Amino acid sequence: MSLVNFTTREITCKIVYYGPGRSGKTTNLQYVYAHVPDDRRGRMVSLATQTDRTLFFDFLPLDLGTISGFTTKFQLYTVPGQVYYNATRKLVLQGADGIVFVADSQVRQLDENLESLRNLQANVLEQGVDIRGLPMVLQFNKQDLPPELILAPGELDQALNFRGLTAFPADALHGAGVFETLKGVAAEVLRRLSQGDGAVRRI
Amino acid sequence: MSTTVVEPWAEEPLLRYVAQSGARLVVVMTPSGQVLAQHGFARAVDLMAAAALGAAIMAASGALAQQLGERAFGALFHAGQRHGIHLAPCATPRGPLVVLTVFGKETSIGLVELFHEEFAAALHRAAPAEAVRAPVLAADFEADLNRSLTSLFRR
Amino acid sequence: MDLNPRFRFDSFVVGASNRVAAEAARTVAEAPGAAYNPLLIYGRSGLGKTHLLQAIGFQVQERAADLRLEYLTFEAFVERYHASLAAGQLEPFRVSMLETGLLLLDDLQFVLEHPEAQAELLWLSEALLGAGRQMVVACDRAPAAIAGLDERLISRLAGGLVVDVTAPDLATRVAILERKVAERGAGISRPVLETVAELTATNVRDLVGAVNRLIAFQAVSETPLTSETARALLAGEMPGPAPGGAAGPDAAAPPAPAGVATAAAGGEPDEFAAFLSAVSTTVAETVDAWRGQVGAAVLRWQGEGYRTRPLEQLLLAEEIPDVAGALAAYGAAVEELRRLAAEVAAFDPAASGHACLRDPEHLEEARAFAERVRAGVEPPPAPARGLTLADYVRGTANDAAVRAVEAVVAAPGAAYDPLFLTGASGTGKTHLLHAAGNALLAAHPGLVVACLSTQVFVEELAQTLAAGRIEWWRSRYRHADALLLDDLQLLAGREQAEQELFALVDAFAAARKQLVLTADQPPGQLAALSARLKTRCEAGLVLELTAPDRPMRAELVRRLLAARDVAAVPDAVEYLAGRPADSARAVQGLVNRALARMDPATETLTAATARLAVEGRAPRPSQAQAISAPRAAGLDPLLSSREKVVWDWPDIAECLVEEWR
Amino acid sequence: MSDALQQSLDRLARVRGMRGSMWVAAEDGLTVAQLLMEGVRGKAVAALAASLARKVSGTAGAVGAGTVRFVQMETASGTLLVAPAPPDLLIVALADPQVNIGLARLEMLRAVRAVAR
Repeated sequence: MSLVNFTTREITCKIVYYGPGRSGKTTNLQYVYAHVPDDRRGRMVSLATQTDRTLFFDFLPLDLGTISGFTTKFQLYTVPGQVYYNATRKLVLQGADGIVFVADSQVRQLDENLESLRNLQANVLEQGVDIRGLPMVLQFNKQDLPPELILAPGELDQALNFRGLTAFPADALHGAGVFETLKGVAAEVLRRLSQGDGAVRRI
Repeated sequence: MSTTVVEPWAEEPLLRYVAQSGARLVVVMTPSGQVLAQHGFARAVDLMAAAALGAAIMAASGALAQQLGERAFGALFHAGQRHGIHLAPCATPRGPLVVLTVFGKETSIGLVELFHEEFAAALHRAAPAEAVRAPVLAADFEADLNRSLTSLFRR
Repeated sequence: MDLNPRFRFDSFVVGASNRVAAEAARTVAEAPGAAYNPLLIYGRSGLGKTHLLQAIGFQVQERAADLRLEYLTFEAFVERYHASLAAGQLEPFRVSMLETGLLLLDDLQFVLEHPEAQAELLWLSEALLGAGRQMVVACDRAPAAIAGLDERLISRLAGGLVVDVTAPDLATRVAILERKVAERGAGISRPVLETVAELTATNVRDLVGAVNRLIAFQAVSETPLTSETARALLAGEMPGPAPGGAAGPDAAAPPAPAGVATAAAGGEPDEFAAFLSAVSTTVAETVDAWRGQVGAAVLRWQGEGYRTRPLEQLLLAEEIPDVAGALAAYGAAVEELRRLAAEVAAFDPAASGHACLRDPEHLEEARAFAERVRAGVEPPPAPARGLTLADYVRGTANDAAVRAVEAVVAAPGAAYDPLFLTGASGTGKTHLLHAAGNALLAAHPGLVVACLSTQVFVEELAQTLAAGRIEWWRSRYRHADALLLDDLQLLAGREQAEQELFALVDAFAAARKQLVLTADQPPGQLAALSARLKTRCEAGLVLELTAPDRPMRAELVRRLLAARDVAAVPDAVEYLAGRPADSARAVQGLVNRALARMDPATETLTAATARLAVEGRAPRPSQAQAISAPRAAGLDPLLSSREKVVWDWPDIAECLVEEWR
Repeated sequence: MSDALQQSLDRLARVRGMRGSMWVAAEDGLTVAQLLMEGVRGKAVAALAASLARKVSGTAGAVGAGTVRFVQMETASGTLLVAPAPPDLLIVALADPQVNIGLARLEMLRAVRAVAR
């Protein structure tokens, strides 16, 4: 996906919310959808099962208007978390400009988090993309649960944050940390853009 | 080529459908990709991918239909070099199902379409209407998906 | 520095507080240099001084595009001054500054921090004002109020018109707000603007800041802004954003947004507003990052004394230009300029500072200039090809010298530098010198070897002095890799030539380039040389070529006869070798006389005919032989040697010129 | 093209006893154009006719009899007539047992020639 198109003066970012099943990826999008003025968001498409498990992806287009002369659009995707749906998960990753890894802070979900991180690495590699070059942030979700059930951000950081990414504790259900995470990944994506190839990818 | 089913009532209609339509692969699944019956798959992994992708395609085209204000699409047909794919929903008392059919040059989409209608009608008749399946609890949703897989390949 | 396209006269809101300054600026823009020169505008920061300065720049640029305009803050001026000092390019920096048609100098008050740059500014302003170039200066206080400012600079800068700008009154402030809101295409009612005008501090920059916040807020909240919301907004506390990253467990309930204007529909807009502004700043930084890049490049290249107009144009582009491409192209152009400058410097050091070598925009000009300089220099005179080491007769008389020459040829500049050969005329010094030159050329192809007699050296010098191209002449010889100079004794009385030669010898010694000199006496006894040149000559190796001994003379005779393919009886050779001859040339004379009496093709030379020819009455040489054969031995050998005779007498006048100087 | 097909079906329908006529894509067995009376399951006829045609031409090829020009299948309750129109069309007719076969065959072959140009 092209990031900045200088001829049509457009910036489009594809942000994919990745993570183990039921870690709150779709919840993130639903909170964003609920808190963005109507004129700034498109319809949210949710390809889910009857039991609201994401089957293929949820999709939320955001239009941030004109910034410094550039029409800026964000496209937020979530992937199905279940291992079962790995085939469709891979498809959603194609052309992602930035990744939000939504980790489930619950202690009993630590293995699923690790498994999902490995799965992300494998799927990204399969597309010939070097994960180190991919802008990414971590979100330690469900921090609102009682402390004995969850790991503190510090512990999660130790367990999951191998690449020293920025991490945001959050409670997506009630919205805490949702926009901060989005702000964080947007900054990473745009910063990578200016460092990356200086001349900014041209179409 | 083995034909296995999770629930026995589906076996007889599936066998007739495979014979009539000359299909190479058939998957009968729920819209969430849970497989109820299959024909032609040797490995669970291939079946899982096919089921997930088939369900995803149905979901995607369903969403597209919504955008266009259509109720739902009938059958989807992809013509390939060596294979054709036929993907169509079919309503049963047990809830909506999705049938994925892969066929080669030895048959034609016309025949597959024709016999799919008969197969859908047969499934509708054969499906027991007894208690609609217990709603799958969030926690064991994945377990439920995998259970059907193991039963398909255990025999 | 670049001009901000938004700062123009038509976007400058004129009010009672700045009417005079605006008028003065407009007149200066219409006729730079004619009315108030220099124009000095002072007043507290944020009141539109920079706006006026750049507006003048813009209008002048539109009217007279070719007039070279320079907008600089004093700090930028100092930075450029220091950079050029560091890069040793002060001269080009001054030259480029002098070409400025209109100098717009902002923030003069920073002169306090850089007193050393005052002198430079004084020099520049005197030069520019002297040349009638327009200067406009902005400062945050009256010049007299700047402590420690040099008196002459104050009088110079205050010499034109001094005007001040004061804080805009209420009416002007509202007008400014309306203009800004209109510019941004946002709809904010007049009463709201009035409240803002009352509230905000008095300078324009704060007003614009307030407007931006209003517009940003208006963009996200559904209900149009009212005076109250504006008052609250500007009273300093923004509506509390959703708690940031550190949302601990206590963030259970969604944060009720503090402050005002919770939009009715769609939950709290503040979170999105905060997100939107954060992303906006990141995008702005990223997208505009290129402007910083180009700005840095401009400063760097100007510091190194190069013109940066093509890069400055980039900054004005509305469209985001292809930055990397432009910078790369500019860099390549500078690289070529550097190469050309280095090349030119080799030929003519002074020319390498030429302006056209400083302007990447006109590469053709620079290339043509370099070509012209390169063409101006022919290589110095080369050794005579005919005289080679091979046919040089070696013997005890010159063995040491020849071995020294071979050492020199093997390692020019390393062994004996300079090598000084002395010996009576005709002992083969010249032949050996040219032979050494040719051997050097053979051993080191591409080497530039200058080999000439002092006679030619002196004449050339006279000509170049007359033509005033002494610099070019000097670099021509300095460019040579080895200098072989014959008959140094001819320098006698040529004081100018002696000085030039010393400078050349000095340069060659410094550059460890090979020098081979010859004279008929050792350096010590040469009256022509100054003491310092004598020491230089003695610094290397001084060798004497003595008269050829008997075996050498025999060998010489055999060589000469063979050269003329004359068969000769051995005792004829012995006889000729036995004759007294103090130099190779004398032996040559004997042989020629011997051959004169016989027809070389048919007869063989016998001792008898040789004796008859040498001792008997010299037969009258036939017309043909006279021309080729040297005249009877009695004449001064100098005249009879082919190398020594000057075939074209220089115009007497030129020599006189030198004497009369 | 389509109205040419439709006209050929109209002419064929005028033959007495004809219950339905259609153009079928030989490869897919899908209907291209049709003129059917009530109660005729067009989709089934098209698919089966195409399948039949493919099998018959397979057999003809196997016995080296060259390309098939016309297939006639008489059954107790009716007659199925199929005429391939290379490269990828078939014209199919469904009629009562006592239909005038000759006339129907003539019309179908004329239709095939019209389409072939």
